[in-house]
Amino acid sequence: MQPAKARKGIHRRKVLKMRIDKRKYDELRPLEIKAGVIPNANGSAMVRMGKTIAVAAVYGPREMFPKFKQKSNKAVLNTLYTMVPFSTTERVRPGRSRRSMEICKVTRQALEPAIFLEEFPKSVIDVYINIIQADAGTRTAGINAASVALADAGIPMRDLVASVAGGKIGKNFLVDLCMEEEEETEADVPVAYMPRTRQITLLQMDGDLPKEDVKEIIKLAIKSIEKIYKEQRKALEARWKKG
Amino acid sequence: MQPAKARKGIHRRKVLKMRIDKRKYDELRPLEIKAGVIPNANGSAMVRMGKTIAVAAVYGPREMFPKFKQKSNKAVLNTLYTMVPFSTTERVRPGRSRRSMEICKVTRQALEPAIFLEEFPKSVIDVYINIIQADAGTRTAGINAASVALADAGIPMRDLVASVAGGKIGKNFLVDLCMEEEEETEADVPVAYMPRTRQITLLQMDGDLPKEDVKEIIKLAIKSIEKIYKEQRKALEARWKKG
Amino acid sequence: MQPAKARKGIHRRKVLKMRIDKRKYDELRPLEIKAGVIPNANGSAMVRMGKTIAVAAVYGPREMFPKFKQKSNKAVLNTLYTMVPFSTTERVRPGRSRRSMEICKVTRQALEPAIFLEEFPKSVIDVYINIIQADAGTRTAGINAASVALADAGIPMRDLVASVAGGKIGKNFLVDLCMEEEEETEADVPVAYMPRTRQITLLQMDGDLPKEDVKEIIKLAIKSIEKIYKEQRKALEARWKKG
Amino acid sequence: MEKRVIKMIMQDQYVLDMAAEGKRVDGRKHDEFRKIEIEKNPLEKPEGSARVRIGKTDVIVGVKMEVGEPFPDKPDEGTLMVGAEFSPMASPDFEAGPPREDAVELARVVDRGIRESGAIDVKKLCIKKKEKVWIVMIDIQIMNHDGNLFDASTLGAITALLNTKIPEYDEKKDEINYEKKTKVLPVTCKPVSVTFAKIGNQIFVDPGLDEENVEGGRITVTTKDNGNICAIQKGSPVPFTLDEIEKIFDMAIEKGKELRKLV
Amino acid sequence: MEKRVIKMIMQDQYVLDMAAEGKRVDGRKHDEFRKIEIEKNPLEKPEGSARVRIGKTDVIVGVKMEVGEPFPDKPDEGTLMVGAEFSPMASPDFEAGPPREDAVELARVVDRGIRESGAIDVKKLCIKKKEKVWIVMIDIQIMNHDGNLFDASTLGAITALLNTKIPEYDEKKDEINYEKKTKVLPVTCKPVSVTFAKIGNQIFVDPGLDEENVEGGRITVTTKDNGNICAIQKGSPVPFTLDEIEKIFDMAIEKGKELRKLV
Amino acid sequence: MEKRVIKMIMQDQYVLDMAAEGKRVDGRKHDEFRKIEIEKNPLEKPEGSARVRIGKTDVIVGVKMEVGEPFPDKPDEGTLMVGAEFSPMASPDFEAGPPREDAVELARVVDRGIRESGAIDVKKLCIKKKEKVWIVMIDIQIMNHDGNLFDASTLGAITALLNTKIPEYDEKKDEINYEKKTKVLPVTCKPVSVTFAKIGNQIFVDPGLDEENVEGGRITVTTKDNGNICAIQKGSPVPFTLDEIEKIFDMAIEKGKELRKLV
Repeated sequence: MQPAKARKGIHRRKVLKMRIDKRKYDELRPLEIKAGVIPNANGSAMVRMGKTIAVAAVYGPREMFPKFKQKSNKAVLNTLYTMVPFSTTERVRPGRSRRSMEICKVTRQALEPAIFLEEFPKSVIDVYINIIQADAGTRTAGINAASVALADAGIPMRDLVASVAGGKIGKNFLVDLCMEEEEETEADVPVAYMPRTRQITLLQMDGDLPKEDVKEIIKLAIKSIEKIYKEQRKALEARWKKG
Repeated sequence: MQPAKARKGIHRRKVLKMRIDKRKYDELRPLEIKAGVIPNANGSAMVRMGKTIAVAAVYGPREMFPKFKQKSNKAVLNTLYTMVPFSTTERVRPGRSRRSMEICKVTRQALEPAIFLEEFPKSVIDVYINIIQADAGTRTAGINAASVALADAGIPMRDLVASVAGGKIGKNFLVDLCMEEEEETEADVPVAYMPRTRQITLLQMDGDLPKEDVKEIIKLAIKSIEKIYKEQRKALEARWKKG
Repeated sequence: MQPAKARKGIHRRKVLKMRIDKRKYDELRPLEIKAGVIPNANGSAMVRMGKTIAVAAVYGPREMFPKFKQKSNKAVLNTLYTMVPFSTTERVRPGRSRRSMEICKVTRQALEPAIFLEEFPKSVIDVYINIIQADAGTRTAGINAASVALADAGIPMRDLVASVAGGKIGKNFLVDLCMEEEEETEADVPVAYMPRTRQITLLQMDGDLPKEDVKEIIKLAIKSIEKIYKEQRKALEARWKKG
Repeated sequence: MEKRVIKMIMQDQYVLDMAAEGKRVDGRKHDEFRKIEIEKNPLEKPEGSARVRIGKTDVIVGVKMEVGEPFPDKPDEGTLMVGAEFSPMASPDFEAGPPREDAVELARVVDRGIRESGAIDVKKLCIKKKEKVWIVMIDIQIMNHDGNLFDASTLGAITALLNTKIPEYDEKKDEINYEKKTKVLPVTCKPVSVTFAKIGNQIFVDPGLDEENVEGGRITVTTKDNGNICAIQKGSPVPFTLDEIEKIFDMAIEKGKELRKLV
Repeated sequence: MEKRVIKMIMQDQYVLDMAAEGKRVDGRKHDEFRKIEIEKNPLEKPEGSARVRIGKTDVIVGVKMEVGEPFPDKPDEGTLMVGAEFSPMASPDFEAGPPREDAVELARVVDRGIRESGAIDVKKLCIKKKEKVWIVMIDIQIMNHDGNLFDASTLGAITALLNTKIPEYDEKKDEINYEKKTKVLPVTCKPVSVTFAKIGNQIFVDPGLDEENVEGGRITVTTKDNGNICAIQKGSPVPFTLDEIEKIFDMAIEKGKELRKLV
Repeated sequence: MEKRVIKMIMQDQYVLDMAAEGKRVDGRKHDEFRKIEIEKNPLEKPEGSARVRIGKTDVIVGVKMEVGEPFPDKPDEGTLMVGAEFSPMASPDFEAGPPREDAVELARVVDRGIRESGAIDVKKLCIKKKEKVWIVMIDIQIMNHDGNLFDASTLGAITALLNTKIPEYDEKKDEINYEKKTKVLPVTCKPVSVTFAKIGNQIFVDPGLDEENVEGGRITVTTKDNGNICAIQKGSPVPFTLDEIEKIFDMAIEKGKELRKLV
């Protein structure tokens, strides 16, 4: 979900015979997930979705400072989403932007329901997400990486959260949009989901579509999320085998 | 009192037959005062002087944090003066300016002598002033609103503080300048005053005038302040009747 | 040591018959040191090296706040290096720059080994350095001033730290470069040194020279440092006589 | 301070207990908004303005028009900017300082509703291709926060836009004459947001502050005149099921029609 | 730290007790300044500079000249900018960081004195109408704070301005030659401020830090050569009566004359 | 937290005890680097990139090329900018927020090594004199901090530069085509830094984090292919003797040769 102003090509190329990168409409970009990539962190993961690369590291649970920010009945989940300066075609200036502030918030809210925060009162769990390369879908890649990093850190979770965006170009519904598609889509709908409990933890939408289409997109996204979820589990199993 | 650079027209139109908006020289702009406009606040008020609209809200007295800022023998008075972005012809960028920092300071000092701060050691009284629309005299309108908001919050006071600016255009001394007049005046002299104790709590001046003229302006301002003071009291009475 | 980009004239004038300001190659610029120039400070000093003027003030040892920054076994040394706005040809904008942040760090590290910090646990010693006029060698002048200011504050020290930069223009090795020389030199090597213990506490270098030349420059700098050291001691004696 | 916290915890429990019985603390129905009052152009300085009250929530929106350069990739389109200030005046929970996450989210969601719906005909805001276009600056000022800032702000924004007049611009002198506001801003439709709280199993429209304070779900859906959805923002850690989302879409479209009549 | 606070409280009481008897702690008369020393152009880099000491208060003012664009509403006038830095070097009470309220107030009051008096003939600082004018940048650096920074700074500013030379400017190359400073800055008059403390019922000129620390009244009045007042700033929470103000005006004009001779 | 501190203090003592016997905790020799792995151009978005691992220290460097104005005093030269981010991801000791002293120092030392060695032929980066030049922006992203960030970053920077391709630039349209990267960046030599720790009387190359945590000396020396020194940075409060410095120069040149082969 790029800032809407970047979606310059809306309606430009309605009749798309097949996807730019030859994928099927319900096919994910090449997906790679690896747990345990940052030795210093308590848990970490790298997720590559096409050209988009997200790395997540988890520190904690650790005592929260300053103390007045502690919550007496549960841990605070803190998320920091950052695009590294060379992640995009035009260099990103370091520092928080309005866009990254919003993504921090929705990312935190997408992950929170999966974590037994109540087991760690007065603590903080820090989740740092760095987008090393950005080619659409950075927030969903970040959530996928963060979810694996949390599990890698041994933090008790209800389920893994997996995430992907869906859209519609012409008459076709499609998932896991690449950058060119994100510029064309009539709507961009990032979804995060916990497959075991069948709950939606992230839902945003930019665009202009009838409700039926939006529902269709959400359902398609959820199907793809099941695939991502399997890869997340595989990555964790590979990590646990290695020890 | 606009930043002086805005007073471009000094000396441009010395011989003014009557005031731009047809007022008499010692006449205030249409004045409206209303107490109790922000339900969440402990006290609040709106003051309209011509096109200038100031809203003030008071929170407190409440315990001051961080603790090292507490004063052991009295409450700290905190004032925050802000012009909302659409208050002026050219949009105001959010954030503190040097001008607003100075106004925060003189506003605080104009109000402090009226309040029995010593009754609330270790506390803070927050006074927030938003200028919703700016057409000259924003600091005086802000002080008028803040004074009523403090009383509305039930904070014990020695007296209400009322405030207006005076000036001189050509041979005429005048009060409560509107924006066009502020650009023409040979001096801009905001005054705040406690009528009961006959004390001046704010006095600033920009301009170029002999001392006799400055004294004349101050005296004229004090006369108009008596009128504002009456309206402040009326607004509070109306509020107390309503309960 | 100006930011390298300022050394525009490298290689421009290799064959220099004598120094621009007629000094000998191993001669310092006119040097003036005065202790006790800021009445409010616990210790202070002014150092003038040619047109470069540095003033240093020391406050402390005093209890460190906030407490979590305290060190239980020694004092924290805090240095703040600031160029005043009118110190250079083009006005310096107030606020920290990357250059000044680095200088704060190397200055602190140049001074620290001289101070018995372990005598003042949980305390902070603040060293403020203002460059009143900048004409090359501001960090070395700052260290010279700070060292005297620390002694003037009565802080127990192993030795005074004295500092000067060396360089090479054409075939000549030279010390205490002025601004024109700093633009010409093939290397800029600021050195700080404790003569009694014969220890180097600051060493930086920008340039492009064989190691033999760099060593030669360091040795030359150390010789000049002995002279500065004497002047530092004289300044302190003069101060102590005055009481 | 502590008293306030205890009061809030007790109030939270009360809200939850009521919700468990399918009831709201102020007796409203699930799909019932609080009283809505809209003032059109209460101010003279901005090019357009609106004051919206939903219950005790009170928001002023001002629109300022400036002239600037277009984005390089859209050389013939005017631009839009939305800002939101959570003045500490409006709530004991707001702090002074730069906008926090919540204010940024509010501004961005209002922005997306207006931008994605194509409510402003930005092509008509081009003065000179590649060089000069109108910039529409929408600022949201929260006066009193009693819940559901999203709907109050979106309502305020679209009302202010509908009442905005463009000042005259002298291209040669590069001067805007703010005294003469003549042309109406080209607004093509009325995007309106509807916000829901999920408390326990209940979905309530237009949550009050007491309902927002309960750690429940929040979701905002912005719709257009033709019923299309143009923005969604799930804004809380509580998850939703797909069934709930579908039900919410239906309600958002229905309630949106009602709100649109008020503008 | 605590010792310093206790010492200050005791000192405050002493200042108050003395004032109750109409006396000052350092034996000065009501209208007596501390010793004033003014150094003209002590520095080489700035276009003009001054060092002013009033007792132990020590201030350096530097003037830098740059070329920039005029304000659109004054296309043929040079511009003025005043900054003040309260270096933590100058007082144990100053902190590192961006300028606080007090530094901003000081800069703005010095600015107003110079600006409102018309001391700089800004029309003569126009290089090319609408495009290039001289910018006069006055920076105040506090070296040691022992009270009455306002008068020291205003004295420093006007002295530095009177000793400022404008560098040569090559319009074609758009380059300033800071090596060649030829023309004198056009200064038309000498605005001078006089600051008063009100302690108990007493009005004292040139308050020292011990007098400023007492929570008394402070007021600064800036006057011109012809006796006109060009700036006033009441800068403390203690109120004044109209009578006191009138008396202060008289003293400000009288003492201003004396200070002006030193410049 | 406390446990971590106690562990660190005990570890420090162990490092010191070993050093007293002339040994390193991980059994390395005085002049032995940890295992170095270099990946060339692991990324597609930057014009050049490198990933360098020295033991568990892990750094990614990206080079972006932009077009901008030259500095007025060097109208025909491209410019260089180095930034370093200590992401809190990389170490429990890094904090979120603007770069602190350590990150600034790292960026500046890498910058000086490249700048002073003349590694980039900046004259060849001039597009139009006085108006347009290429800006080479090197960003260092720390992924995992286990000591000796300086050498990893300098190695990463020079590797990324050697693998950078300049995109096509259309001067008329003032547009960079990042899809077409054709010309190789003109790199003339390979500056390489070698960092030393001084622990007790021992000088160790390539300090690990456990060695850096001991309050010992640190010095970085950057050399060129021809053995010349182009940058030195003593970066710790522990002093060095002249003898030690001379020995360090010799080792820096020798080890630099080895590192240069890896690039």
